[in-house]
Amino acid sequence: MAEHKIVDSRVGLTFMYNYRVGESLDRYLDGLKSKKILGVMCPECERVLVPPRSMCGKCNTKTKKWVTLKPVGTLKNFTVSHVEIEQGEIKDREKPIIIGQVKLEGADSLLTARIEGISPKDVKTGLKVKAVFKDTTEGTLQDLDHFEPVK
Amino acid sequence: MDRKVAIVGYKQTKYSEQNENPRERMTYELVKSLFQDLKITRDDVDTFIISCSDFQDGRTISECYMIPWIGAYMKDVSKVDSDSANAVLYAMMRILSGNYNTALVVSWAMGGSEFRSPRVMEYELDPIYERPGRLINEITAAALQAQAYMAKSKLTEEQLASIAVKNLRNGARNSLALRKKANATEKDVLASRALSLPLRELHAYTPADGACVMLLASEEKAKELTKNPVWIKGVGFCQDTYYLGERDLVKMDSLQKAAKAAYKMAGITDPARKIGVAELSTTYVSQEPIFAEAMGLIPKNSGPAAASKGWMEIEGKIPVNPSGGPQAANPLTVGGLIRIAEASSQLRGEAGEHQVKKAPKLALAHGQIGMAAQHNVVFVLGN
Amino acid sequence: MRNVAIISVGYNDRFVAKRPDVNIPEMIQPAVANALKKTKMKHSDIGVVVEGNMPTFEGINYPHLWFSDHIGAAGKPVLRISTGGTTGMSVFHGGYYCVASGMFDVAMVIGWEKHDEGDAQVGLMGIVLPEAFSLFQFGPDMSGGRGGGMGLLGGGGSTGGASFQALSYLAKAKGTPEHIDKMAAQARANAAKNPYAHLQHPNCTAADIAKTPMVSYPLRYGHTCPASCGACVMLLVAEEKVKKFADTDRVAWVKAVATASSDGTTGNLVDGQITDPAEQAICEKIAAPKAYKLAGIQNPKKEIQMCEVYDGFAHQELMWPEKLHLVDNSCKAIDEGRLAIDGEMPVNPSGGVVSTNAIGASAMVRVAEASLQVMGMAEGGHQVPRRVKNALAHGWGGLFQFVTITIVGDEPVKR
Amino acid sequence: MDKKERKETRQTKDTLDMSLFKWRIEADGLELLVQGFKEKKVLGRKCHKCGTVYVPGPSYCRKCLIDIQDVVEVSKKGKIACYTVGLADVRGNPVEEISVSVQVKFDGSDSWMLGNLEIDDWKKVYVGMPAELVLREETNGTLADIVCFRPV
Repeated sequence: MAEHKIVDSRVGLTFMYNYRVGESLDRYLDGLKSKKILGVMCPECERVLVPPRSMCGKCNTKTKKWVTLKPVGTLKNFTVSHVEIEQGEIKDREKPIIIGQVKLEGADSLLTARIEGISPKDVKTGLKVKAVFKDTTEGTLQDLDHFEPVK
Repeated sequence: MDRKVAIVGYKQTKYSEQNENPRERMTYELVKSLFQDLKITRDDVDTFIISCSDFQDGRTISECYMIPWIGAYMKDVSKVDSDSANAVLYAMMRILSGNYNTALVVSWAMGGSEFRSPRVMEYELDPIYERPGRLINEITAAALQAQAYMAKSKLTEEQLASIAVKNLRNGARNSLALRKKANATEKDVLASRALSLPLRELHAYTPADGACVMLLASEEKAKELTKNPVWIKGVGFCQDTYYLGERDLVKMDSLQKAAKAAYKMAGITDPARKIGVAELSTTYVSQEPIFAEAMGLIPKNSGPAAASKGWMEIEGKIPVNPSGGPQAANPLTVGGLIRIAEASSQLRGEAGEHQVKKAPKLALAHGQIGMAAQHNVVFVLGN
Repeated sequence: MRNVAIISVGYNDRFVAKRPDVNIPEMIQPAVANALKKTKMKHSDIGVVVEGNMPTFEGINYPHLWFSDHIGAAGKPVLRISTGGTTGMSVFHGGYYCVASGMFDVAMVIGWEKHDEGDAQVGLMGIVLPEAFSLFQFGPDMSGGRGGGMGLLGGGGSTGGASFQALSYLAKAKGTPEHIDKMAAQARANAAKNPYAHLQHPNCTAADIAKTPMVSYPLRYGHTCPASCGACVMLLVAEEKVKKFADTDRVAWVKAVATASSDGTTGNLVDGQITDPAEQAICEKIAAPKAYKLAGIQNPKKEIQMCEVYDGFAHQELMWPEKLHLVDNSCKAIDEGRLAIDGEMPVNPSGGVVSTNAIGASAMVRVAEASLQVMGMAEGGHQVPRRVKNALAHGWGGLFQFVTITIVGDEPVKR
Repeated sequence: MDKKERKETRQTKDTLDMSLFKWRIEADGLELLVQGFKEKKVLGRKCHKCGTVYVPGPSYCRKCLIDIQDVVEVSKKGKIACYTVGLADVRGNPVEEISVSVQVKFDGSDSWMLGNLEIDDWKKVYVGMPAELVLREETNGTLADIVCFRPV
């Protein structure tokens, strides 16, 4: 086979993106700022969705009624995550974290959240958990810091 | 639909961490070698359907410079921006329409050498909630799915490891595979690096450089081109809601619907008995029993039995991923096409070392994208 | 082969530069609702959804995954197609084949772009980055003067490439840059009659365009397209289902679809460029003849009453009708007013891409506008006055190397 | 049409860092070209089947889809196939030094090559104008050997 000239090239250029969160998530973030978790109800199937969005795909209907959910729920599923992804590299975390799917009281969807206050060895589905907000909230997703077991 | 569509030929590269050639020549050599096998030229191809990804190639409109290299200069071309099983689907629909008699599906990705797949897959997340939330990624989504399945079916970690062992062993028999571990044990799997439990490194797919090409043809044309065409008997595809918290990760509505549609088209009512071999895009091995159940290949919650009784081994009653599957090599977007090629070679009895014993009459191939397989394509093939 | 009809077109809203009020799926959703509203169809009747955009422009890979709930795709088959500038029409062709193949009775096609979330200029550079930067390995003169190296790089950009094409075209057509001014003025004035168009300039004149700064001779700012936000949705149904679902007697029948690709015809820096960007044999010699054959059209100039061409740059609005065999010499034709809405071959009554460019939607909008003309439903004064029996839609993309064509008409092709 | 009042919603940011990609490209044509410059030649490849001459000349023919090896020298003279003139910067401000970019089709080649044209008045340029590639006095086999194109 003939030899071919192969060149490597790399470019130090970055594409920048600024995304609009849109009306539903904006309102959700307003809620987090005042330490409230808001959901929205589909008028047809009456599912309460959290995080909220403007359409229910099941019914292809605009969601309408906003509800403030109690910041307590049940852990339905979880994973103990030992790694995080940083610019595509899989890096070990200093300490594993528990990523859980929490069913809030009155909600029909599961909210993904970090679970703290319990060791990875002891965590089980069915655990009752409550939301813990940052002391100072700024209207970002990080305002809802984590969930922890209800004592 | 009064036409039938056949797979008349296909070629895969050897999968590697870095192919000896750049993507252009890698794919060019493959296309040429398929043409040579089938004794055709690029003029015999009515339409070219590409499957590649701008995010995997790191280029906007990443097929621009590839068009001449794949033989499509001055030809009819389109590109599917999804797993390559979708490209086969589109090529098939183009032939079914009667507008075309032959279609070449071409897919490539430099998953081993040019990009980092976990980063690329982060761009599949919505940029306003999951991405800034930094909790969900391809690994944690698959882990949540795995955990949900294990809780429901009582599949043990050892049984999960045994599925990984099976795939690594199968991979060792596949001459094109990248990761080969003929002597891997459950212990090795359980001792491998913890990603997001229950998932570990040896449960995961192996990013690779590679390409695959496949020629489809109408019934008449297929009979001209080959003695042993593989017929596309049925196909189905479906997409779930995006939101993980609203999906039943174990039941997998979208895969169930896709399989149902494929079986209906193929006229199959009892897939568990009829399907002789399955090649599934299981990016993590935990998906193997989940997918097999969703598609009705094994009974509900029978993952533990399947694992301990070896149902899905090459010699088992429903061999799954005799090629080793994505654990053996996964050049991302090429995945679905490889599964279809592998399933076809099983039907033709050309799979060599990893050929299943009982020559199957019907095979199933599957492609997927999205977190915890949100979007699924199912092919039923027969000879 | 099954005949396929377009029974409805939906836009989300007027195309605009910025939509800070909505996220991407929220922007697209009204287009889906608007398309459905004009039919007797329920959402559950849709068999398959085909979607596309330019993914690196918004930095979302496989965005259809995210939109599932907003575009009514959850629980449905979804196919995603993306081919650069031709994306919108490639998506439409995908929807067409979903129905023509017999696999589905109803297809919904979606093309969109939300340009305010990314940087299209940088995104476009992404086409040639690896090739352009590989030149550095061969030691070009980087002094920035008249050295050859930078000249090699300079030709790769989009406007640079378009300028080459424009001059090559003008030389062949014996036209002048003033012809491009005229064409751009007509487009912007037409856009003012289209309630959905982005850049609207009522009664725009060639002199207005000539006042805009020169970017790269012969192209001026006034010759180039804006970056728009918006979505286009169309509903395609099989012949047997037209009566059941269409809310109008006048549907647009898909008479032909065709496509062809060449090598990059500009910026092919590494492998040699052998194709003239203004030659476009892929259109003139391959795709257009194929489309006319499929549609049973012998004399396109007579049998086709209007066209919508993809004119990212205004000179292309002159060039493409020639390559499509619809006009002999567009420079002459524009001088004589023959390309106007009430002319003998109206070109882009909608205002075209040069007035509105949400890239992933743009080539689909061409089919949508051609269909609306056939259906007699073009709003706001851009309906062609004489009856449109057949209309042609066109798209181009890549490094001036892809072309897509769709012909729609008021009667199905007899097969 | 009236501009609608639109409520601003919050923003999130992300980037696509291109430096994470490690591309490899086969550049046989460029290699041949710069090697030719050492001897002050313009070298390309010719397809032995269809006769197409590529400059830069890759090792395959896109028309015939075959490997090609035949190296040919093409004339440095050719015709301007098209050109563009940089008169303004990206913001529309006039530039100090006007540059003329040309694509030249070398005599005996099928390829167009990009470069800058050295000319006193850009208005004199026309499509079809004969032009010639000017190399440095002392060439060393890099793209920097190219000085410019000049009208013949």
